[in-house]
Amino acid sequence: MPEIDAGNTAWVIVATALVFFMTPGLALFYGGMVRAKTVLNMMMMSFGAIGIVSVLWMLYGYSMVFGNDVGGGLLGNPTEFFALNGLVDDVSGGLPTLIFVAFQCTFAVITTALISGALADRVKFGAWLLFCGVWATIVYFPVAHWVFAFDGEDTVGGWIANRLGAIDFAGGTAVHINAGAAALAAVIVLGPRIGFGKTPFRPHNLPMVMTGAAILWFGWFGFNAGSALAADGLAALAFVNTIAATAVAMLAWLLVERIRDGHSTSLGAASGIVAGLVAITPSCASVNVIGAMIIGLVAGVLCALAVGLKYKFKYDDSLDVVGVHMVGGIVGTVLIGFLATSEVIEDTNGLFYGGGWELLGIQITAAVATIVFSFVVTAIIVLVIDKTIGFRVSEEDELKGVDITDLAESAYEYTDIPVGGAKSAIHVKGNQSDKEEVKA
Amino acid sequence: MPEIDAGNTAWVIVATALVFFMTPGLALFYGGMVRAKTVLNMMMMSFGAIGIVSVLWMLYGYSMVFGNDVGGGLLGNPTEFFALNGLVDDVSGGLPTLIFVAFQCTFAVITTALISGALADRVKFGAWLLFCGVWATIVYFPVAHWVFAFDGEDTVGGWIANRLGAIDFAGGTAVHINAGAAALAAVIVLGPRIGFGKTPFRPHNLPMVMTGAAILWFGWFGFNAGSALAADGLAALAFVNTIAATAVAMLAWLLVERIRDGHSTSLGAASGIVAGLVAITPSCASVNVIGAMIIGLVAGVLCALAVGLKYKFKYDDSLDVVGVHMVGGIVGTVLIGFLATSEVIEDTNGLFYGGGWELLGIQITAAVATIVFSFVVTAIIVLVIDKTIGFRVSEEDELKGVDITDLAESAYEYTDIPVGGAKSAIHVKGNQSDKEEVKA
Amino acid sequence: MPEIDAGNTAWVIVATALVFFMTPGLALFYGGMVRAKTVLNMMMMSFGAIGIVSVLWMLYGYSMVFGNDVGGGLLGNPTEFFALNGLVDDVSGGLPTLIFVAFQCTFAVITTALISGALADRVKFGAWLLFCGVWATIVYFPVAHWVFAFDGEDTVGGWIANRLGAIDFAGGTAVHINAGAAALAAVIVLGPRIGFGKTPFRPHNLPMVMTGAAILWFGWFGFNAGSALAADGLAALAFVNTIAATAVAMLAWLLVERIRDGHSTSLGAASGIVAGLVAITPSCASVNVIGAMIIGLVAGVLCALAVGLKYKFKYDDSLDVVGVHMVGGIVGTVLIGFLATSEVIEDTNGLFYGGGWELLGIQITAAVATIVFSFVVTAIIVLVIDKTIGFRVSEEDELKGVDITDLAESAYEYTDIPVGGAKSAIHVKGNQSDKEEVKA
Amino acid sequence: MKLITAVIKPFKLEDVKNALEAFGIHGLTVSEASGYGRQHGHTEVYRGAEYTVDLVPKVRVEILVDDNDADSVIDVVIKSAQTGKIGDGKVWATPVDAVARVRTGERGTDAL
Amino acid sequence: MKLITAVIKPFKLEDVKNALEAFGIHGLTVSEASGYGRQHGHTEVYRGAEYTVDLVPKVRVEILVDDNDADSVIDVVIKSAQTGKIGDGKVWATPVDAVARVRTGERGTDAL
Amino acid sequence: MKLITAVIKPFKLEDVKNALEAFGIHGLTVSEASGYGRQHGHTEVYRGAEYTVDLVPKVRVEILVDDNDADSVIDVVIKSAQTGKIGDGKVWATPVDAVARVRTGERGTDAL
Ligand SMILES: Nc1ncnc2c1ncn2[C@@H]1O[C@H](COP(=O)(O)OP(=O)(O)O)[C@@H](O)[C@H]1O
Ligand SMILES: Nc1ncnc2c1ncn2[C@@H]1O[C@H](COP(=O)(O)OP(=O)(O)O)[C@@H](O)[C@H]1O
Ligand SMILES: Nc1ncnc2c1ncn2[C@@H]1O[C@H](COP(=O)(O)OP(=O)(O)O)[C@@H](O)[C@H]1O
Repeated sequence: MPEIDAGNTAWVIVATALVFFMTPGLALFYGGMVRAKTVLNMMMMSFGAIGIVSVLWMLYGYSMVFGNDVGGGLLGNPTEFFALNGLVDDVSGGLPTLIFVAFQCTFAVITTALISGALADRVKFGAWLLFCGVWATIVYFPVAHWVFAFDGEDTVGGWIANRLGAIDFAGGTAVHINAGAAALAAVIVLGPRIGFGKTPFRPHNLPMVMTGAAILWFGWFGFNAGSALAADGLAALAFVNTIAATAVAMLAWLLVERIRDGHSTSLGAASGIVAGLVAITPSCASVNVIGAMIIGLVAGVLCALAVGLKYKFKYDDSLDVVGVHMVGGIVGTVLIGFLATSEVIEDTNGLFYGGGWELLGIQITAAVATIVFSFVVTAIIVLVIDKTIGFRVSEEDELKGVDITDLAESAYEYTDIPVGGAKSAIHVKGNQSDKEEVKA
Repeated sequence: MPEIDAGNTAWVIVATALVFFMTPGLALFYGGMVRAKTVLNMMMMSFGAIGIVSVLWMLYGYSMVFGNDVGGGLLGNPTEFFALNGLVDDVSGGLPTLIFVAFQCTFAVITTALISGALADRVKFGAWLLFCGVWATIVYFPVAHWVFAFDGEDTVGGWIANRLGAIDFAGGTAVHINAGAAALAAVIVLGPRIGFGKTPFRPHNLPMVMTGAAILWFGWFGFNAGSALAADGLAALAFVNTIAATAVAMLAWLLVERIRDGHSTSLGAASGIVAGLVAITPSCASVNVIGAMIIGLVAGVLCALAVGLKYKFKYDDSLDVVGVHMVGGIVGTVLIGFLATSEVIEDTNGLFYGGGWELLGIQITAAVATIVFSFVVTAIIVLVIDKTIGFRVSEEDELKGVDITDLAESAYEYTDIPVGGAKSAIHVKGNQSDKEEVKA
Repeated sequence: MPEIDAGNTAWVIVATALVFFMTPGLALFYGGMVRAKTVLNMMMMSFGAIGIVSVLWMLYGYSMVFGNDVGGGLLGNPTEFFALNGLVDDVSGGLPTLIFVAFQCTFAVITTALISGALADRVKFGAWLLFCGVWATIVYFPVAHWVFAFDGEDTVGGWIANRLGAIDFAGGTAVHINAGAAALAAVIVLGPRIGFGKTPFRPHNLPMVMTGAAILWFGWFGFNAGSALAADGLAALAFVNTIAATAVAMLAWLLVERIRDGHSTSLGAASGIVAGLVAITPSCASVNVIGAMIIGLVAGVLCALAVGLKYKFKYDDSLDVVGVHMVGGIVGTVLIGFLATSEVIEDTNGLFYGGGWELLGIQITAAVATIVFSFVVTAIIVLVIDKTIGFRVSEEDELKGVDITDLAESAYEYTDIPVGGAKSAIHVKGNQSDKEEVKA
Repeated sequence: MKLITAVIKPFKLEDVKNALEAFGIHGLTVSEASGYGRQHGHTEVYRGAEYTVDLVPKVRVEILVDDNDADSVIDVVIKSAQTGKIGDGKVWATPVDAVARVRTGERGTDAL
Repeated sequence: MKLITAVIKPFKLEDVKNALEAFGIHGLTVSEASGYGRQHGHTEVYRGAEYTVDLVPKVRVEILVDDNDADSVIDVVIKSAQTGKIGDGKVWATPVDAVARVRTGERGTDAL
Repeated sequence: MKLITAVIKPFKLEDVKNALEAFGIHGLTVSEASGYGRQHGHTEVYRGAEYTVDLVPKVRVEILVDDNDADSVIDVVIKSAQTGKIGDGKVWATPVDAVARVRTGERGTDAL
């Protein structure tokens, strides 16, 4: 039996815990950005994704992604490792296979949770849970197979990783472009919040947003450096680049705001952090620190400008999933074609380091394929859910706030007056908040 | 001298930090659940436990738990490792003994802190600190010896671990059942809060509760997977099960609410998470992923129903320590008797895997012994403290809120008006908030 | 090529992530302590430090600290490792050099961020960013070289570490005394907040302060135990002492308050935690657990008393950077001269363990040198910034709250009323909040 | 002069503001409140137990108006705040003896 | 009609509500406030330094009542809010010219 | 008796309190509010898009005074709250029929 390397395993266990912690971090990041009357619903979308996607992952998701390919590099065999069958004592690459299962589980969870930012304030929690299960199954699991499943000695993996040969170290395509494209499809199908474009929908708690961004950054070290699957020089490189690119992206976003609006904001800092993290995700193991800073700079500037576009195009990507994750993911994926350097990744050079156009073409192909597949299939899923059980809450419930109407809770009750202002709740029996009102 | 294994040590160091972080996580989980006028007192109970129990642990607690048995498997020798005497260069099991000391310290701390949830809103901070010291000494240290101290080559450990031979991987009995039974004793002795059963005492900050639950989950990976004391396959198994059981428990709790009350809540999600974590604690290394999901399911459903019982029995287990930790701990401990499988744990099968009734009997014995000892001794401790220095605050202080009356602070001051509403404080000199009022 | 030790590397990677997480923890700790109208500015000072200092560190900071000495042990060669030149595959001490780069980066960041606590509520964000860059370059990088750069086989390091031979395991001088002295200089030059000494400037969110303190403690395990640069017995010792000293310091601070004011406070607990952490930083690897507890006790008591001094001396060290970090850093650095013991550190004994006065003298010299250099250079930096671009905001902006005037944001918007109370913002175009008012 | 005070449902504030604006009222003061009247005694479920909670979140709007606008403003509020379900709130008028604008010190109708 | 406004200690709200209910008042509006009067100038210790802080948290209760109930309601409030220590608060009555129920548009006593 | 209500800029509260104290007013009640008047329609930029936001944070101060102090108190407020820029706020007086001190039950001027 192959030996377990305790050092590498130690790091991957921790990395898994770190990536796991990102989804609650996302819940805070997103939760702080919505209004006080919808923060719970927002956070619950992330927690719900943890619940549903983890369970499906353990049952058949891991198998769909890392099972032997069933044809064309499109999908792994869902029954091969059903319920983690046969993996208890398995070891691969010096790691207990189960920790790899857990590591990859956290990726599936957060990718699905990311989409919720586009659907703030207006969807039913139950419909969201259904969406999570369906989307993970028919969008994420296939795409993750394409990108993350490498050919083995006698197994076949996904087409992007092996046939196309695109570089995506930690998931610029499978995670960020995928979630961003799905978010775009979902908002186009579901439509904007009431008042979109007229009211600013300001964040109700910016320290919460910043805390969320910080937890994301913290956890992202597990995401990027953990993707080395070893405590080695590659992990160290990914770590350094995850600091460098993100620091620059934050500063770049702040600078854009300063120039355009006359002042920098904390929301800009938090958004810049996420933009930088997204862009360095695919590229952290193929560029040097200067390359990382350039990626951070481009991501910070482009995403800062991109998040304004939704007002022009009139789609209510409420918390900027498209502007940050899709745009940032594309930036990172495509810039590899320019900035990859054989200094850090064997035999590979981007355009700026004397490589040819081929790598760039490959990277663009991977990005485009992900966008098209994710966009189309997500649009169909959302449409079907909406036409059957209904995805959005009623107009009146949206105005009252989906926390009270859908969860029968309200996030805050700060005053001594048991119910004061919009901060506190009327927890009514049953899920219709008007029940008691109609009996009048 | 035995060699240190750096890989295993790396993981146990981190696991220790993770478990340490759970107690502040608990402070948030509990703190968010009380009203704004008592959140600081609630959090301070956790922080106080960190202070008192850590110090006692270093002085004589470790020795009482892991010192050579003084008789009957009931207690370790308190002087053997007094003030960690002789442990500086000690190595055991490939780990520096000091990191094991620290790892186990964090268990003692959080177990004690767990009890505070039952005493929300109504006890003096000073009395609580005293309770922490006494309870850790005469309840936790003995029980931890029973369960965690394994026989060595020439040392004798605790009776539950060695004589009885119960399976408790990370502390279902010593930690959760123990804390839950203690909580039950304490609330029965001290009585309910003013208004119990009449006012709902709603959480003042649900995002805080969810954040706390997330930190608990994050830290619990250290608790469970760290209990392998190595970065190996067992740790990986514990990790996977800690995801699977918890995800299912959360979903199960949400479903119970949906069916019973017509809507799921974020408080339910947070509670379901903790219930699942508790139940998988003893069992995470003896069941497969399907077993873990079943444990999560049972824990989620039973705990969701159990937390309602306090209203029937009229004991004010304010934040559901009994309903979640005692019930969840029993679920996890007892289900091992059904679900343990030789697939993951050598030569051991529960009833469902063709094992006999013996294991089940052993597990039940361990649970019952812990409950009885903890309940009786805790009741005496609480009674004595109450009759001597007094455990509860005065009725008027309870109504005003124990933050302002006991800590002379208030948690929040959000407005520009230096003191506005119940959120802000009258920090009076001395600890009687009425001093200035009586001079009228 | 030297071999990488995966176990040690695993721990240092994680330790780096933990220390990184401390700066957002600091942002919460500080942010909760200011009023609601300045919390974002407070947090942004920490985030800004992450941005600026990380970038400079990668470019030339690492080289200034760990490059070969350019003369007198005062400074490393800034060009040697410019942009981490040549470090990609480098390995030293069994670690990939890049992870050491990242580990030390997080130290530079937090040291700079610490200073912001002294400047609460009254400085321009832009000026702060400039200060970060200049201060890191001409104060931190040199001092870190003095203390952290050890002589190599054919390289020369800093004078405090090698010529003087002071013991500073994790940065009592370079980090805490340095930041504390800088804070003192800055507040003396910039002057107090409007209302200082008349209004208490109470914390607006104490649970946030406590959360920050908890994250700091959590991260500090990486800071102290990570400074062993290995997963070994030294790391374990540092870990245990980081629990013991801090627990005692928290209890000591609470006791001082109880005796002096009649009640303990949560702010006291949080402050005591930080005081203990600071004091054990330099000393965690040279004292035993009893020594650690004594250091915690002294730090807890002295810092609790020290933070009151600012009212006597009339300098507005707003969030007690001097009273906690400078005083605590001195306590830890100097007590090594008394409490170091050959039980834990080879051939070294403090006065209480039969060592001579020499060690004490060395420790005091290191502390004094740091204070003098940091104080003088920082005073000049602050003065120059203030006289050129201006460091403080206008009086009216300070009264209105620097969040709204400088960032055009406000932290909280809890009510359903889009702008209610001081919690919410007038986000005006441009950075003058009065623009629209003057057009009247 | 009169002070019109309205206690309304929070999510109707936007409509009321717009209606007043349309009517020609260009100043008002808003604050948080809660209350009950006939909309008394919801059943709330918390952790499986039922409670009666009486206070419901409201928003208070205050508008200083000329005497002869008072009635119409009350009507405007009623129309724009109405959902027809209980809990829609109250609006009332109280006499005002004097009004001043802080910025200029102007008094009376000019101060509005 | 009269508007009775009471500024009371927060932890007395429950008692006041119950007393009003018992008296037959079935509607009121509550909001947060703070204030000072004789209960002025606590000494507060913060970080070892002493300060005088004047504002104390209060709750404001507003009750629209018929003219002839006004005095009794004031009495009910006084009795139920009293602790006998300073800072118990004030209660006052102001005249109301008109009241309307938003839901129905009813005016006057019917609107209560 | 009169009730003086002032809606002022939050950062002026301290000045107003001090001025009233100096004038001899030893009791008041404060609460949060927001509002607009001429200070209407800021342009706010959020994520690069522009919005008009109307409500601005204010603080409401209420002071019960003897009839003959009413005018002077209004003047005191105006002077101490004034910045001269728009949005300084309003101050108004309403008649009060009865006042009582909760602690003692005293009525009228004695209750102040
Ligand atoms: N007598 C009263 N005095 C003061 N406020 C009242 C009174 N009655 C009702 N209110 C306020 O009006 C709101 C709505 O009143 P309610 O009776 O529930 O609805 P409706 O007027 O539609 O019958 C209450 O929440 C409360 O704030
Ligand atoms: N002149 C006043 N105008 C408005 N409110 C007042 C006035 N005096 C007192 N109050 C309010 O009444 C509360 C209690 O008054 P205080 O004088 O402290 O107590 P007591 O009435 O028992 O002597 C104050 O906190 C304040 O909110
Ligand atoms: N008609 C009104 N009724 C009630 N409050 C008003 C009215 N007009 C103005 N206010 C209050 O006064 C504040 C300042 O008014 P504004 O017109 O902006 O300034 P100014 O009085 O200096 O011209 C507003 O924010 C609002 O709270």
